[in-house]
Amino acid sequence: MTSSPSDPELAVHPLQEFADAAAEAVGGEAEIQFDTIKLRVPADQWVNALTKARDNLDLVFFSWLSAIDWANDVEVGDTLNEETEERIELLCTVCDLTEGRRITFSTDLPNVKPSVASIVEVYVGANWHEREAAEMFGIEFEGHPDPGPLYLPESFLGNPLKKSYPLLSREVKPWPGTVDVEDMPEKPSTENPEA
Amino acid sequence: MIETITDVFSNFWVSLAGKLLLVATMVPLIGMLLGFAEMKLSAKMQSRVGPYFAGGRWGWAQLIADGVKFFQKEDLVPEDADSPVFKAAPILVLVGTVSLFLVIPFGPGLIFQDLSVGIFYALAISSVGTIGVLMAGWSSANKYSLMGGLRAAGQLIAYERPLVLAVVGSVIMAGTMSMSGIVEAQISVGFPFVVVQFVGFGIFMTAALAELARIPFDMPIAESELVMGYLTEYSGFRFLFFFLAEFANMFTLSAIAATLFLGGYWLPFVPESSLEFTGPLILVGKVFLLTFTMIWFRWTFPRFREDQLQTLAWKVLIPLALMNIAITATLKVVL
Amino acid sequence: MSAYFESYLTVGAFAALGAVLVLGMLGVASILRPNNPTKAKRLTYECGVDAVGSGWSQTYVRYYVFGLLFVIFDVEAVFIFPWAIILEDLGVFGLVEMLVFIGILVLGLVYAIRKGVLQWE
Amino acid sequence: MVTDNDLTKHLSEAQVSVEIQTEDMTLNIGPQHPSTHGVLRLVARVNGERCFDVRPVIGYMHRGYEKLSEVRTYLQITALINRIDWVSGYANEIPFIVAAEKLMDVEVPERAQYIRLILTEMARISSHLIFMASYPLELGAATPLFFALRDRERVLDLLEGVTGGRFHPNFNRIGGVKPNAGAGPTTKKTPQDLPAGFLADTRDAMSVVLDTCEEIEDLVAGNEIFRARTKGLGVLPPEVAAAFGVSGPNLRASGVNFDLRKVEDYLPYDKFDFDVVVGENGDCWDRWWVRLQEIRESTKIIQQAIDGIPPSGPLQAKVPKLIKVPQGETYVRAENPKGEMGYYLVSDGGTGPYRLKIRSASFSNISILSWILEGVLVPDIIAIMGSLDFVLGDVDR
Repeated sequence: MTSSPSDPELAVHPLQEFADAAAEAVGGEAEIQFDTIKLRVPADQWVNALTKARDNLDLVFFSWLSAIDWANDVEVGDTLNEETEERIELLCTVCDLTEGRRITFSTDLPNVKPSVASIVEVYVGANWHEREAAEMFGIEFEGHPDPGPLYLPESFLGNPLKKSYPLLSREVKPWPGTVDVEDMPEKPSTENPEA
Repeated sequence: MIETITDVFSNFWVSLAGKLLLVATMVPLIGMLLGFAEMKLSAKMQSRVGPYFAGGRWGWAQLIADGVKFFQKEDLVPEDADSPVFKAAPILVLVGTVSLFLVIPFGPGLIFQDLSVGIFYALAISSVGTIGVLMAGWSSANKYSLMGGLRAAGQLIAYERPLVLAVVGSVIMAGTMSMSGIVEAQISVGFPFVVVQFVGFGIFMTAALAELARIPFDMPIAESELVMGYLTEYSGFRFLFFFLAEFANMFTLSAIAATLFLGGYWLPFVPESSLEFTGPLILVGKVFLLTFTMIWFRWTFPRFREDQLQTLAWKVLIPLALMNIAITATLKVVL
Repeated sequence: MSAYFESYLTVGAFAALGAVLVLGMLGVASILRPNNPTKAKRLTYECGVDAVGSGWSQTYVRYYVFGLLFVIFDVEAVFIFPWAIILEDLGVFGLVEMLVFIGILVLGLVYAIRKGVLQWE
Repeated sequence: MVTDNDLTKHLSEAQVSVEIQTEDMTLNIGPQHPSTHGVLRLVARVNGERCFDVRPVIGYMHRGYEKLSEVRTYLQITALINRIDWVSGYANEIPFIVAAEKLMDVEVPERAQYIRLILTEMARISSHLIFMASYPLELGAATPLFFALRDRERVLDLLEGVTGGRFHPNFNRIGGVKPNAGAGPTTKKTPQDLPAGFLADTRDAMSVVLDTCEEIEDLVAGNEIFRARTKGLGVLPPEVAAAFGVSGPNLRASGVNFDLRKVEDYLPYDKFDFDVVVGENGDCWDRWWVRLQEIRESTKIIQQAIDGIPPSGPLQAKVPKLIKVPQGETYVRAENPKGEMGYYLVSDGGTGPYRLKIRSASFSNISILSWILEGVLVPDIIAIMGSLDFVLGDVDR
């Protein structure tokens, strides 16, 4: 499809053409980063854009759907280098099954109570991916035929993949993996557990 | 001295006690031997070694060790189970197995009891075990067991007809239902019935495999679907009895097939006077040949589906068996 | 004691032996084995989760039509065996009679197949 | 006359097909079940042997790799992602490493690329051999298991000889391959090369694998029962497969000629001559057959790679000592043995990703279960499920 990343001029060219054509057919703005076409569409156009992608662009293969939590205040991991607009970015990649062209659709949702129409009607495979995104990011997918947690137990609280969600084991034992070498049994313990 | 022994054994009760003792040793022994044969043969077929360490050489003591292990296993009955039925199921299975030994002729006169309706009895008794299996499946209060038990019953419906009808050809040729009578008939015509009854023999062996619930007909157990079918809830010695019965049944059904179709204890060109001594060996040799085939099938074939077995039985085996009867009868009358 | 009675006594004794074998071995095992049933051990196995509903569930025996046919064919076997033994004495008459009988059975089987009864629905 | 006839026909038929009303039975297949390949749970509503509603329940093995990746460095993440699809651990590393290399604009030396490619194809062979082993077992045939595993062992031994790991090689580094042991702050890191005799051994192993394929074909494909159990069963039409995101051999079995090795450039597959194996009907038989043929195609690729590998050369591109990936986003996908495996890597310039979305093949492949298992018999549940060839680690991540 493309050549190696060392000659970006050549690599970008056919992709750019396809990205422009897609942006025209679907609406929204296309952007190419490292061989990946990202097509930003407004949240209210989400279902519409994907329907057009399937019907007009022949992108019939549903690859995946997930989200990114853009947050400035981060519980775990590194913070972003620069301030960003806090939001949930919903991503969905669809491809065709002939030349391997793929587009990652992207839409921005508000950070609190994100909600978007479900695309299960368009790509039936989105069912599980949307359930996963729902429980991991707290996104509500309107019109989802079978809502409910996919991985997590029913009683689980919180949305684990949000940046504000602490990694509980890390709270107990901070990273980077300070190795706790326990005292050898012969050596008397320095502190009395009873105390 | 010899006369006294004969006298003592001519007493009905003494001879009965002797027979019971003999069978009581034979059943576990055969179970162990065939179990070991299955282990070693399957290992050979799968380029493995099989049991190796127990007993020092070839792992010959493996099954004894397994038996001792089973002696120490806890005997669990599920809480929801129908306890009396659950406990009685292995008994019924083994009753069917032991009773089958009754009519197998090991040599001229070497038969536990030469019933005049021998083959009829054998066919009837051989389905008793299935009732035990159905009881085991139903009483376990387990969904897998229930399905396994029902499959076993469904299987009985499928194979029982072909099994019975396949035998009729031999009965027509022999003109008797006595098992030793059938062997004698083969001696008198000078060839084993399989020469003309090959269709009946094929049907009988297929149906016998289904009766034994061995691959390709092991749907009642079907580990990959029903976990362990009707055996799922069984543990310890009760579990072992089902296996003992399976191996002993392999022996008895092979022996019946050998008797009906392969000439039983008789082999052409072996002098008839020596059959008293060579007969049992000849029969065991034939049985081993047939059980080897069963083991071979088991490690070669995948499993049928229940509805495929029904189709096979009703649309292929039964019409074939009926045709076989009609042709055999016609030939018998015309010739 | 007549030979007839003796032979069926043997049948009974063999059947009893089967039961005695099981009970005897279980008796021996009961001396050797531990007995410590707990609630968890006695649970019904359902792939590692608590059983949904009761194990005493109803199920639809899909082969019941086969079962009906089975009974019919079973009765037929009872007729065939005595005939098979004395076929030589009966001669052509017996043969034709039985061929007609088998023919009727085959017709019935064909009818059942055509009707679609012999399909595992 | 016609109506009379119709009426009697109708009545008699009604008598035969009278339905006995019974309660449905809810049957749990899994999480502890011999043929759910781990801890998948199917809640099936069955009536007799007919099952008319299946709900897969997953998550018994969810390890939260996407969250964990956010607090790991790139080097540490490869150790995690080895464990996603543990049957082909090596193949999981490639798209992730390539994604990071893409963002860093690193060009991997040719010899390292060839090593990656050979080992990836070996991972494919070992994964497909596992399928060749387990699928007949699910249908009741135990012996093919031993045949297939015996020769998978040879492949794994070779893999172990290079990487030091059988299941979780953790062999790839950004810009090349793993350094030799013993490197530390004072000693210079040198990349680990192929062990002596590896290429010749691999060539032998490939001919053994081809023999095994013959053997398995004789033993399994020639078997009438196996055909009767798989042909026409669990038919998956290509449109449905695409909409569900079913990929890899399962998609190709449905007749779609699509292989990421042909359209993506994550490894130099364009230098090799191999066929994309495509099935006809999309049934269980085709899924089995496509995988068998793919083993053969993989041996073809490996043999060509052995011929074409540069005899020597650098194995590691120049990368900074502390790996920081520049800001950017990319999606790299690869044709893994189970299907499309991809990583959406979002970096903010730190030592670990800001967000890593793992697109695993089995997750999408088994999302089809409730569609494809509707109305089948209980034994066919296992036959169809097994033919999809999933790994629970790949489902739950």
